[in-house]
Amino acid sequence: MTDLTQSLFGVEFHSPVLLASGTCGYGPEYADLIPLDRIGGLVTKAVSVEPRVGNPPHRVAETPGGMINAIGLENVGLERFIAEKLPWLKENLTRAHAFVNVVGYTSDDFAAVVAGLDGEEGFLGYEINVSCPNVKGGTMFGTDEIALAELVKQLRAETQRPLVVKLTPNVADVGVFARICEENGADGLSAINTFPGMLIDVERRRTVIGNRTGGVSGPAILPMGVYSTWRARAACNLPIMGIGGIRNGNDAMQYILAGACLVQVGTASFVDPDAAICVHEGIASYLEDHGLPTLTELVGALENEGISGLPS
Amino acid sequence: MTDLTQSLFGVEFHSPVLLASGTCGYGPEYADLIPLDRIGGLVTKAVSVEPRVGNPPHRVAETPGGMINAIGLENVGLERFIAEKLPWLKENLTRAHAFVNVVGYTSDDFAAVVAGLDGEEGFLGYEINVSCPNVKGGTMFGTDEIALAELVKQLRAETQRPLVVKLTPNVADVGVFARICEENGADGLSAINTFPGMLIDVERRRTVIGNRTGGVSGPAILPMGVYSTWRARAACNLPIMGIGGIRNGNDAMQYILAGACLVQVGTASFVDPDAAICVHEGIASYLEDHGLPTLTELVGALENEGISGLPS
Amino acid sequence: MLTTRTDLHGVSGADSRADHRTGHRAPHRVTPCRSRARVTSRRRVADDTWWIELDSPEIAAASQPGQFVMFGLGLEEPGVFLLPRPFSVAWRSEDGRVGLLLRVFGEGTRRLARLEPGDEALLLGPLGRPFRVAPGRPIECVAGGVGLAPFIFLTAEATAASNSAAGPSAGASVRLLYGERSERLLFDSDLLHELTGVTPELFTEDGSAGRRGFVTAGIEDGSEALLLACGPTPMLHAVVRLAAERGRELQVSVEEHMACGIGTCQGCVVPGADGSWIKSCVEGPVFDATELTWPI
Amino acid sequence: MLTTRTDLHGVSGADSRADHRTGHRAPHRVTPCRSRARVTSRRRVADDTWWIELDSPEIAAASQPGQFVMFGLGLEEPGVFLLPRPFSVAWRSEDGRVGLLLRVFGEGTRRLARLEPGDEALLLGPLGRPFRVAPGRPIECVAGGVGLAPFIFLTAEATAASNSAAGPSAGASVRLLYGERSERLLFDSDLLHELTGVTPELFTEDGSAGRRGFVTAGIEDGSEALLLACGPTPMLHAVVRLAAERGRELQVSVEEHMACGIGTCQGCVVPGADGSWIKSCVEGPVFDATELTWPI
Ligand SMILES: Cc1cc2nc3c(=O)[nH]c(=O)nc-3n(C[C@H](O)[C@H](O)[C@H](O)COP(=O)(O)OP(=O)(O)OC[C@H]3O[C@@H](n4cnc5c(N)ncnc54)[C@H](O)[C@@H]3O)c2cc1C
Ligand SMILES: Cc1cc2nc3c(=O)[nH]c(=O)nc-3n(C[C@H](O)[C@H](O)[C@H](O)COP(=O)(O)OP(=O)(O)OC[C@H]3O[C@@H](n4cnc5c(N)ncnc54)[C@H](O)[C@@H]3O)c2cc1C
Ligand SMILES: Cc1cc2nc3c(=O)[nH]c(=O)nc-3n(C[C@H](O)[C@H](O)[C@H](O)COP(=O)(O)O)c2cc1C
Ligand SMILES: Cc1cc2nc3c(=O)[nH]c(=O)nc-3n(C[C@H](O)[C@H](O)[C@H](O)COP(=O)(O)O)c2cc1C
Ligand code: FES
Ligand code: FES
Repeated sequence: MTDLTQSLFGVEFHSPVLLASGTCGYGPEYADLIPLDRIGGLVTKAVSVEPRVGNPPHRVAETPGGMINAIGLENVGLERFIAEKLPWLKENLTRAHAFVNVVGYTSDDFAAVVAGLDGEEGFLGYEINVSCPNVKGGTMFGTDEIALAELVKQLRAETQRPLVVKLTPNVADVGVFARICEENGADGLSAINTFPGMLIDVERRRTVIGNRTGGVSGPAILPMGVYSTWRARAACNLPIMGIGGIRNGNDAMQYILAGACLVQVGTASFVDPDAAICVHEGIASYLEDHGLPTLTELVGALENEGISGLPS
Repeated sequence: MTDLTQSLFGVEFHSPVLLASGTCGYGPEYADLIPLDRIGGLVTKAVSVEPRVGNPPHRVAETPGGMINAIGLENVGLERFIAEKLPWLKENLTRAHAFVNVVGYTSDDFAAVVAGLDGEEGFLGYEINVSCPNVKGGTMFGTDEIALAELVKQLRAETQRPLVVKLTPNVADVGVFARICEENGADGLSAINTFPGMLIDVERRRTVIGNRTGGVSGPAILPMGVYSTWRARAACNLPIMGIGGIRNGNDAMQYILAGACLVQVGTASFVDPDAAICVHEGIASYLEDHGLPTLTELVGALENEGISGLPS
Repeated sequence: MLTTRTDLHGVSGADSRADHRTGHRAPHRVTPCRSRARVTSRRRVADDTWWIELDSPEIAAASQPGQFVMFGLGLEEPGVFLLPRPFSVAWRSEDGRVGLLLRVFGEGTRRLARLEPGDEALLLGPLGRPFRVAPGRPIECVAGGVGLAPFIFLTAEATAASNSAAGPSAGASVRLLYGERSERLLFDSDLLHELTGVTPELFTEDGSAGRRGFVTAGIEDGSEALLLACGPTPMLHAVVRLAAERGRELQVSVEEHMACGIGTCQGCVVPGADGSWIKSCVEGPVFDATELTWPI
Repeated sequence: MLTTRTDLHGVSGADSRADHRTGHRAPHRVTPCRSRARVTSRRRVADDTWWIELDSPEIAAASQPGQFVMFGLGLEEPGVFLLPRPFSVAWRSEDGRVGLLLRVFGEGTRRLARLEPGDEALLLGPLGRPFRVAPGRPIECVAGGVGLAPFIFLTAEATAASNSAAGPSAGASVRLLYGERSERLLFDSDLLHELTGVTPELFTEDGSAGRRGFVTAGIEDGSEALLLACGPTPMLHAVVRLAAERGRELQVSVEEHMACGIGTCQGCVVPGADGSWIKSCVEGPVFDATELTWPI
């Protein structure tokens, strides 16, 4: 039997597969559909200090090989998250771990969420979302080296819990931002969030998405996510959660070989709620088929790593 | 009858559709397959001062909803381009216009190509490729504001011909780079080049692409291209060639409504060599179906442009 | 593996949606079923319009009129990525088939319309809040286009109920008004009668069949029947206006883009009467007209 | 609309490819045809392996053994994006059908294998440089796996030619060695004989049919026949080594990922003997072994 267990962020992850932020709510809906404790965990929808109403419809639409969304980080806000959502996570997750996805307009906003949550139970750590393309200033921290460094430093001071920063691919070099996170005390990285995109209804001559622009996710961005993971891995030593377009074990193994130790499944769950379970099983089969007892040795294990790749 | 003619770059484009750089060679192969003079023109494969051998195979592979390539800007170099390729363009294109896609490692490299070509016949202008993710330093100029400004200024001094800069989407804000091009004398923009990506063969544990990383193109990037076009349009007044994932009239109209006056068809031509013709015809049908006599009034004509898009 | 809890959504109208402690709406909780369903038949019932039956006993058993399914191809189809699309449950059979009425609009419906008998699809459902009709209450259904779908189910169930009750008022309690742009889009009327036992009052905008004009013209003056409406947004607006003018109680089934269908993505919001955004997949798709904001 | 210029690529081996003025290779120019082709039949000929015939008179007429087509679905298929894939022309009929031998490897071939009779596909071809065989020259074909495809075409044409020539040496001039991993992958031998008139010498790695071992074991010692090889890379390497050792003339058909198939994308390069990259779609897929660099 293969064992997918890894020790990460001070705990055991018995599966490398998590549900991605914004695609699994705060947990209960998927618990009706899949046994959450069979996967590694989930990342909640973004939580901000104040409740947010979000963007007008349409908020989602399909794009070639993927989808676009502009939810606008609608969420119940810190207070109600603690009162109404955290208790469910605490009571219902046993082996699965929860990360809380955190957003804010200012670094103090982020810090307030972390400070407000830190004494609570029901979750493992934070995924700091500096990479949402669907709100004004949503990627500000994710594309500004100095602002990101300050933010990570400030949050590090607020908590001992795992602090994972979710990167945006929307920069010249993800590696630079990965390194900044490491240098300022982050414990891990998530790569990647969505790409800014626009879809136009040519009959109505309007953008399909109410917010006009949105974030593109799904299989379409798989190669960009694998690339970003590989860049981040080359630039720093933090554990990485690979995200973007993962539908099956093969997709997940690409991220793992590129350097991710965990993976997150987002859009694919909309196509099939069983997606995360299939990804988990696909990874397990890969190990079995190749006679590999553990996952750890595969993380970043590209055979042509280091080969120059230039013609003779 | 609808008329798709537009006056741009000092000439008439009787069709807004061009073949994208790197996907149509230097012209002759497609001339065997489609009547090139029915479309607006083509952009040649990149030309550098010296010949380049390019990257090792595999150089292309399919990705979800698109493809990845790392040709490595293989090309015959300036001298042989003038001797062997330009004459064909001069003799065979009547109504269609050619842009020469120009690359270089240094700004002097770029300038040498422009200077070397400027006295020749057979092409209309230049598309300056500061956005190739498949060679070391390929996007250097496209992601560095100061370097880009200097480059555009230097090239402007070399030529009176249309000078179009091809942007990379791989930056925090395409608009910033669009404005830099305008301020430094460019005549137009092309948006966008490919996204850096990676594909891994999990059986062999190697990257599929010999160069390891490549550029992702095709339908998968359509919403990102439309978005970049819209951003560039908002940031400056230059005419824009919209590129990325265009397969049909609907896709092209999205770019046009977002602000492009011309569009380029790349990957789709691989799937069907008739793609550019179909795109042309699709745009014509759109105008006819909507009783619109000319294309110009549709450029950037989004109805919800300027609407805040925020919930009540 | 998964149990469906039909008891949670009664047809009594009694399910309380406002959580008065927090002042916030509690979503309508159903436990949907993920069902790999084989297409058992497909027939063309009008221009670009198909009647598709799939074998899905769990969903057939648990569904109520007004609920919907997410209908897609799953992740296995080579070279295809398709988000599932929402479709009203339009019918069910005792032997576990679910009927869907599908009209081709764009890429997604074009692909789904190609499914042939024997092909497998992925269904998730039943989802959302159904129509809420107190037993015995007369109803008037206003269907525009494929908005007919939930009313096929509803009228079929009503006919079955009144047949088994066999009371004297049976048959009088359900009116079905059905409008289309033109005759060539009208659902095959023989099949419709076969499925529902009801003969609809037909309207076409161009007068090519039934009465000429909008379906709303058929809404009875002075009736006290509960109005139920499903169809394109302009039609819904017209019905809402008319119901408000005449003081009629109205439930509408709304359409918004959806990704998950189960309340997690927050993609499907519609404007609530209090100015908030409401998730139509879990709190709808059927709303009391007064729960939402409508343009005046 | 498009004319095919079969005269440009003779079987005479005389087409000069090196442009001596510049010292650079001039690509083999063929004018391919874009053909919306209907699948006329599909049959399973081995595990995961299909014989597909398509109606494409232009391509059938212009093709020569060793040439290939780009085989895809075009841009119309809803929800599907698929680059076309290269396939050897494996057969042609007088009435304009083209036969392809397709084995499922990944997503693309999985999708293409689903095409059913009546479905439309898009073919671009014929493409590339064919095998070059001087008239009357004896040949020995070495086929590994679906590398059999071009040799079905070649042997069928040779049989037809020798039948019409009806000379005494007819039939003796073509040997076909065909290897597979195992019997269940072997092309249906009745169909193969029906198509080609030739009975291949079979090899399987596991000995489940024919001789046990690699197909290269069948290459005749001391023969002067022209060697032609098509198959997986390790097999090609073995044949190249053997031909070099024995001083045999060898043409190989190579496989590299392709996007355009017509020489524009520069995606399909293989290493030339002079260290340069050569586009296999226009200068190949058939090369003299000496034109390329091989691992030692
Ligand atoms: C609760 C509910 C029940 C429905 N029941 C039926 C039914 O019984 N029969 C029927 O034919 N149609 C029904 N629809 C509408 C059907 O879902 C749409 O026609 C379909 O989603 C359009 O997809 P497309 O790809 O063909 O169209 P496109 O316009 O190409 O779709 C583009 C994007 O918009 C979304 N979209 C477009 N129109 C709609 C719409 N009206 N509703 C939701 N999303 C949309 C798609 O999901 C996709 O993401 C229902 C919709 C809802 C919300
Ligand atoms: C000139 C030529 C002739 C061929 N003739 C035949 C034939 O007659 N019968 C047959 O079954 N196969 C033939 N092949 C191989 C066939 O093209 C591949 O099996 C097919 O492209 C694999 O696609 P896939 O999506 O199933 O595989 P995947 O491995 O999923 O493909 C991933 C990517 O790699 C490319 N790729 C993978 N393997 C190959 C390959 N061997 N050659 C080219 N591209 C590849 C695909 O195009 C795609 O971009 C031929 C290849 C060439 C170059
Ligand atoms: C509907 C939707 C909502 C999302 N909301 C969030 C969010 O609140 N916070 C966040 O960090 N990422 C959010 N994301 C991004 C995903 O977590 C993930 O990074 C992205 O979708 C790429 O993964 P995928 O291709 O598997 O979906 C959202 C994505 C979708 C599709
Ligand atoms: C095989 C290949 C080669 C390319 N070569 C070049 C190039 O030399 N110069 C350039 O500016 N862009 C090059 N591109 C990018 C395209 O011109 C275009 O910007 C991109 O592919 C997006 O358009 P598409 O989705 O329609 O293909 C290349 C793209 C492909 C697929
Ligand atoms: S469709 Fe996802 S919340 Fe309603
Ligand atoms: S496949 Fe494009 S050049 Fe050969």
